Amino acid sequence: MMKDIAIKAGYTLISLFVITNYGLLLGGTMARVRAKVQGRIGQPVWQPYIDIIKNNVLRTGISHGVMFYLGPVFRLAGGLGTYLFIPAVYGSLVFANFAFSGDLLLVMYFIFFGQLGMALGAGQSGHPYSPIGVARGLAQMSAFEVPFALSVIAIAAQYQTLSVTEFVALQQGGILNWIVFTNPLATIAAMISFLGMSMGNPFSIVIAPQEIPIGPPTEMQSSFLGMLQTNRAIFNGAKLVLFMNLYFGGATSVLSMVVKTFLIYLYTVIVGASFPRFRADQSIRFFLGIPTLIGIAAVVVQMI
Amino acid sequence: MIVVYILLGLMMLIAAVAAIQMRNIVSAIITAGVVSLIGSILFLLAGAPDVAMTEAAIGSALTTVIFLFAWSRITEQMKTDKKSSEHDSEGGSND
Amino acid sequence: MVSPLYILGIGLGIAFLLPLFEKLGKKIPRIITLITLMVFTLIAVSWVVMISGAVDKFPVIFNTIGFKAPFAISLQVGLIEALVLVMINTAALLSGLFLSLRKDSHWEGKQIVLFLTLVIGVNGLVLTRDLFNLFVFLEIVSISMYALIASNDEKHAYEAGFKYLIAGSIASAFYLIGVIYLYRFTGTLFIDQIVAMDLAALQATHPGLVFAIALIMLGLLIELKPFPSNGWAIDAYEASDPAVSAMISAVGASGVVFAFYKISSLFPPEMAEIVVASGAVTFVFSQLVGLRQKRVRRMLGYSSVGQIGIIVMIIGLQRILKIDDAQMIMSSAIILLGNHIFSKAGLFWLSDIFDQEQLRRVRRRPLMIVLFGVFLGSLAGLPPFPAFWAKWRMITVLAESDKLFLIIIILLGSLFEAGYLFRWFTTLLRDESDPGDIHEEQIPEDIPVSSSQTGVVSSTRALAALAENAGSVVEELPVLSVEDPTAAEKRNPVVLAVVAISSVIVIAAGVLLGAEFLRASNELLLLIPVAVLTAGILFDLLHLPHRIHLILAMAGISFYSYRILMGLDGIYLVFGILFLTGSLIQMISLYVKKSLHFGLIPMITALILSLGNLLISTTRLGFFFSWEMMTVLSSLLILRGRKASGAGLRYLLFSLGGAYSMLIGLMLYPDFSLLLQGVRDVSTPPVLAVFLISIGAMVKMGSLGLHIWLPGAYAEAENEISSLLSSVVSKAGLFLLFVTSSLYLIPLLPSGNIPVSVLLGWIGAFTALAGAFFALFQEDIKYTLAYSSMGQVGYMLLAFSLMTHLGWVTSLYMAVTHLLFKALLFLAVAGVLYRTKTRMMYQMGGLIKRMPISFITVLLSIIALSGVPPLTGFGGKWLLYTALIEKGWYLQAGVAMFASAIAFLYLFRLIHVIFLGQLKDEHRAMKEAPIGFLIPQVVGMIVIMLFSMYPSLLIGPLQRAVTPFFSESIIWEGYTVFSTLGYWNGNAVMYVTIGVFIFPLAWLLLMQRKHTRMVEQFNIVFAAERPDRPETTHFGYNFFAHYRRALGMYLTPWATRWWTGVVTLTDSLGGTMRRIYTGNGQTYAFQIILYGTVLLLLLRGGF
Amino acid sequence: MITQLLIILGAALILVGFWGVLTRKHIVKIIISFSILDTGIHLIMVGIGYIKDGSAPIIDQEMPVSRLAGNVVDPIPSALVLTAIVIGVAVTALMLSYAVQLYTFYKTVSIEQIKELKW
Amino acid sequence: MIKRIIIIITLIGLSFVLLPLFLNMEDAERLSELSQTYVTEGAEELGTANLVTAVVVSYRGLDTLGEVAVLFAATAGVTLLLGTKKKGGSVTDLLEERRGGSELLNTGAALLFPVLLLFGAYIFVHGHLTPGGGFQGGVVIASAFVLLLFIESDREFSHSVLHSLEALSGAAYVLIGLIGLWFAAGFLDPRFLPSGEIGRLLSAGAIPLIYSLIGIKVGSELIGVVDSLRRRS
Repeated sequence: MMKDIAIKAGYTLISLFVITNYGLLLGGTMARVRAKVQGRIGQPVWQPYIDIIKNNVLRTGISHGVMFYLGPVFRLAGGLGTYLFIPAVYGSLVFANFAFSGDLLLVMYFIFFGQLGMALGAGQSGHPYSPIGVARGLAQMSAFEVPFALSVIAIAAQYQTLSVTEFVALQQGGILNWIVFTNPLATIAAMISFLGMSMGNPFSIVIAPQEIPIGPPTEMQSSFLGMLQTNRAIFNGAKLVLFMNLYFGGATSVLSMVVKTFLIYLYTVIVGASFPRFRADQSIRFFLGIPTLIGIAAVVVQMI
Repeated sequence: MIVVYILLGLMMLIAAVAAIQMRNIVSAIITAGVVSLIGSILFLLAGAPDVAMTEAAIGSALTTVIFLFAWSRITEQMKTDKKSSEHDSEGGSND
Repeated sequence: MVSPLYILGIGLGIAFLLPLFEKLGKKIPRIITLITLMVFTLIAVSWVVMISGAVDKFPVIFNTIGFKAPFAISLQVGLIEALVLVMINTAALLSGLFLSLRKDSHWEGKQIVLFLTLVIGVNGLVLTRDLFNLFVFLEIVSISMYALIASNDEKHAYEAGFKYLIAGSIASAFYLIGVIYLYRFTGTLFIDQIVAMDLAALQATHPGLVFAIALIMLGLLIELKPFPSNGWAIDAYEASDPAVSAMISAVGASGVVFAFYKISSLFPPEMAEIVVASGAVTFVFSQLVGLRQKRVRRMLGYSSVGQIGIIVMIIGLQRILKIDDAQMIMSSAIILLGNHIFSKAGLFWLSDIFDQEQLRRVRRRPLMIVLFGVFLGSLAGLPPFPAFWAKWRMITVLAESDKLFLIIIILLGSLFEAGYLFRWFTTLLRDESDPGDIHEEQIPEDIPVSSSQTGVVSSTRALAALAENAGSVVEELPVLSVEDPTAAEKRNPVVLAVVAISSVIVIAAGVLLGAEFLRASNELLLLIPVAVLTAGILFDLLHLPHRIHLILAMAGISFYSYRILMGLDGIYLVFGILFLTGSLIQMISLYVKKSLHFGLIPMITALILSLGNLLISTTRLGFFFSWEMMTVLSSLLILRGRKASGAGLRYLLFSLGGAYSMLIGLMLYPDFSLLLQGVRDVSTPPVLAVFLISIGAMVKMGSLGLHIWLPGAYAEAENEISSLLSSVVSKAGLFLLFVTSSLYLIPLLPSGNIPVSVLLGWIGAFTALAGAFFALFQEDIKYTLAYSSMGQVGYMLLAFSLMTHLGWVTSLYMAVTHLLFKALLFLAVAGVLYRTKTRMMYQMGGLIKRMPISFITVLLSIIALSGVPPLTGFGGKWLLYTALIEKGWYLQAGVAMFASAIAFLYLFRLIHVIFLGQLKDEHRAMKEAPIGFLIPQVVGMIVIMLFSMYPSLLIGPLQRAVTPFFSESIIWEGYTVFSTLGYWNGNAVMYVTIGVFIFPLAWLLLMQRKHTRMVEQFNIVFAAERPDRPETTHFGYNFFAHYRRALGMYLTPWATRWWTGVVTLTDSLGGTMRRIYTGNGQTYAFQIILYGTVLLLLLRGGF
Repeated sequence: MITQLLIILGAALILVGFWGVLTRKHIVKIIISFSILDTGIHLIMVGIGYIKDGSAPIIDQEMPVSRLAGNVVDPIPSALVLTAIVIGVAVTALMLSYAVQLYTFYKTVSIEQIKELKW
Repeated sequence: MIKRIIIIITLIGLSFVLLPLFLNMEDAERLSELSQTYVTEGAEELGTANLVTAVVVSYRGLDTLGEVAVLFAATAGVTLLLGTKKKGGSVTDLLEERRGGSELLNTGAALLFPVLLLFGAYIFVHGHLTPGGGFQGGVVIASAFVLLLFIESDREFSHSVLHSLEALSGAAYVLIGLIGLWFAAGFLDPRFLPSGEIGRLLSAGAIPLIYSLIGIKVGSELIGVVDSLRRRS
């Protein structure tokens, strides 16, 4: 029993290590890609590492209270947890993570965990700009959840399962088995909402505060900020893995995982580079418009 | 016999309509008393002398009297009202 | 046996002599009259005693002169006569006492004489069996009333009296013509002899017979003030001295009613039908017109007319129905009559006492409130008052005779009546600061996004048109004490005692009847709440220490719960624990209350017991009784709120409407028993019944479209009450659905959904969504929580209507967990409100440092409520979506998911705005909430954690409870629960969450162990100027403005508009309708003659 | 024949009475109409009591007990009319008192102007 | 005008509906069973010559008691309404205006007063023999007093006498009724006194007594009504 747990803990650490580094590198790479598209040189690929280390070694940190202190912890826990409830590589014992704890619904709801903690931490800072970002973020999140949820319902109805592992299993055996081909409507809806989820342009109003200091992390500094940056890498990875698993046949090896998630991420970057930013209410209206209709269509197709 | 009934009946009806149509209240009251009086004659003819007496005494006499008393009270008040409003010249007593 | 001739003879003799007695002393006539009335009452009582000893020997005929009827006039004493006379004479006695005891009583001389002749006349009306003699007594009664109206020496009294005279004279003329023709056709005036004749055969030889009877009927009917030819009567009720109005309404009208009953045995069926129609029309339309009425006495007049209308209807009905049914329904008429006599008299008396006192003081005068409550409740037919049982019996009989339409009429009229009566009540209870409307904060106009919100506000406000009218009731009531502020102190307490006697009579009669009705099904236990309420209110009236009271109450409830829960199993047990244990825990917080809060503890106790009674009632009556008790008590509890008058009224009306709808549904289902009994063989689904019952349940649950009452009620009630209502009482609707569904829904399942359940499902889904959205935009915490409850209960409805194993488990699971979360939230928020004294979120902030335990509670409960893992709320979501997808309700699942995302938003806002951000100056010295609030919170948190770790603890028993109805759909393997679609291991999720939480925390602690510096409150990297209006600068103000900007236009409250429309329509209908009351006596005369002509024409059409 | 005549006359008076009650504005006229209405009713009552060729139901030399049956009118309606007449005058007296008081308070005898109570 | 037409239509409708009551009502050929009994046995049973009186005072005695009560209540009502302190007009003024003088009336009235009193008493005492009875007699007595008022409109009647007469006669009436209940067959039964021979003044049991009491009561009540209605200063 203890041995099992120890082995599982070890696997988990490996899995986390991989996803963290992958997430950080992906972030760095994409920043560069974005810069190239815009005709800039851009930052080094390892810039995220630099940021995190720099933040963590800062000598002093300022705390506004317990919740402020715990906010980043919640956030990171949310990211970690989300990742850990998704099987990253199909068939791999190391990357199976804790997928046995729950199905897709668990993952979808665990995403809120980190959001909540972050928002609470930012809230306690007492900075008036933090809640602005929080409000925008939450509002936008609830909107993009709709097409995504519909899409998930559609594929769950199609495959009569909610288990992520099951989904991957059912998509094995050829590219045409991928849900992107068996259920393109659901995939389209989900991929549009993924744009919102990754908070790139045109849905970057939440991140926008980092350019001018308005937004949830306004008051965060030193280790707190470092933790948030770590989380962004992991959480990004987790989301990519989830979408890969659900719509793109999952991955049977780390390599295919890397390739697939990279491509998925690239798609958001390309879209982001070619659109201006939406206001929060515009993005809500957008998500509840066409993507939701597509999602409903996907569901209705399953009902017929 | 029947003719008497019919005649009396017609008189009664005419008196009744007259009592209702008359402008002067005192005449109307007295005419209404006449209606009752003719009625009492009819009762007598129809073999109901008790009723006839009662109608004559109560229906025509007493009722007419109390009508007149009541009306006189009202006219009395009307007079004093008119007087008082004349005294007040334009005193608006539109209560 | 005392001869009834003594009543008439001695009574008249004394009446004749009264002018002489007056010479002996001014007070002597009063005393003699009172003694006479007492003797009358005693004689009547002695009859009742005697008759109930030997029913078969009665009725007895008493002859005059020494000749048998028909040769001489005879009087009859039977059980009904005796009972009616007891009631009438008691009421007269109380009236006499009231008249002589009230402040500045001028009851003397001719007034006493006329009072006495009135009573004697009514006695004669009841006793005599001779048609012409009836006329004579009718004239005695009428003339006494005409004259008594004028005893209020005031111009309106004369006006009203004259109109009354005109109407009465026309009625007498009709009656007299009818009588003489009836004599011509039958050769007798003795009613019994005419009844014994073959009237149909007579009709053949005398075609005029039916018209003779019709004229007699018409004469009496007009005296009974049928709508619409009753303007004169209402004027009289309004203009005369309230004590006289009480006499006219209670004593005079009752006598005429009885006379009408007496001659009803002559009616051919067609005529009886016309009478029924007339009564029904009167009942409904009088109440409708009453809705619009602002002057209290006139309103009482409409109510009187309506009450008499329903009795007229019954009198007509008993001629149509089978003999058994006729007797049954007639007994209900007698009960209604008695109920009317004492309550209406009581209200008129109270309205008189109010003339002498400052109205606003009533709120602080518990005894007055109790009296008012009793009378209004009994008039409105609420349990446990006599009218409730009477209406129940009526409805049962009507249901058996398939007269659904009449049931609807009765219930509709009752609803209207409850509406305006309780509008008055709420007005009286109103606090000075209460706007009388549902309170909602104003959003400043210059924020463009708020337009839709103001739309919500304004239309809700329009909906409270009733409450608005309530405002004017106050203004119209004369407040004499403006000049004499000490008037209230000079009042005569003895007068109140008279009124109290009347109320005691009503209560006692109600309880006795209840015992009689419930004994049949062995459900006497259901009366416990009434007993508890009475005892508790006495306890409070005596100003005994409330903590002892609380402890006693809680001990009582515990004992009761113990006894009840032992006998329950399955779903019943689940709800039992939900209702009883859930509320018991919440009662702890009442301990904090420092002073006596009148009626609070008794009402809560009775409410909880009524909820418990729902579980053990086995018959329709028992269930409906407990349901109504619950409704009434909840609304009374809501009304205690300082600004709750509008909300409480709305709650009452919606709940009553729902209850009535449920009642019709129950009645439609003939062989009904409320036991949850597996599968039953039902060939034809009573879809209408299901629909109506569901409406009843959905009102209680506040489902979309029927939720209008909800926000105000939860928000404006006191905090403990809101908590109890939203977490426990709202589940009663769910219980109703469960308990009735197995009878007709389950048998149909193999063939698929019945449409109603699909409809319910959609309603549930949209309720969840709408509740969440409404909650999102509230600035007021309690409104947020109120809408949140609405949304959550929507989920339960959705899950329930799935009609699958998993669906039902989900529904129950959510019910239990919601009880936990919402109770915790309400309690925590109650603590906050208790300390901050404000409900506006933007006036709070940073409270985490002052109220950490409350913060933790709120944090835990919002995590749980929004369904975020690892807490137990997620279980509900997991079950719900699994169940929905299994069933194939994909779109509903989509809506539910959207709703839960929105729910997350408002929940976050809740915690954020209250506890985080900058602490306000005025809250700097605040303390944590009182311990009474905290104890239940800590307990609740422990339970939540337990269920989160081990979901099987909760799901397991629920599963077993549902299993008898469906086959199992989920299986357990260790800690993992598997459905056909997915799986969930609450235990593992918990450990993983703890793991991933501790890991970064440890890192942080490690990295920052020395360097983290706590800073002062305002030490933030922010500098800007502060705008003018304080609330707009608050970060929490209009928090999710984007949403409103994005979706505001879709959020126009259709339901609110619809109900606004309904209310406005009803109101304006009443308003238009009452235009027929032009005030012109001649028009009234014309209406009477027209009415008579129309009835006669109808009758002719029938031949 | 006589019954018929009395009844039709009575009915006509009743109609006249109703007409007066419904159309006259003067309260005293309305009360007069009521008393005409009453007379009409009394006529009908007496008419109904009439027996063909009957005389008064009083025993005297010409009408000994043995001849009574068949030759006298019905005493019951007569008795009823007696009562009705007295009641009629009682009501009329009360109405008139009201009329007086109404004039005192409203300063008008028109029923159309006495309508402060309504709705 | 439209209002009138509606009223006419309504009244026509009313009479149309009630036509079966008004038409084809032939003279009855014989008495109803009930009155047949009264007529054949009434005289014997009660000893009254005037059968209407028999019906009014005894067979339907309760009606009559009620009727007295009605009048009593009406008197009380009129007194309550017009009672004291309210001013009124005088009939003489009214009549003078119309006729210009009242000398004839004055003289006639003065002469008639005692005659009327006696006549009234005669009527009610002979109520069981001849047409008329308590009510008619009472009215005649009242009219005697009315005449006095015509002459002298400020005349005051003694209220205590009036009240006492009214009250005592009423109470005595009820008492006789009760005596009937105790000593004869029923309430208001006049037969506790011997019936006597038909046609005699002292016959018909207590009927003359009752009628006299009624006469006194009605008379004083009506005086009360008239008194209340006339002018007070």
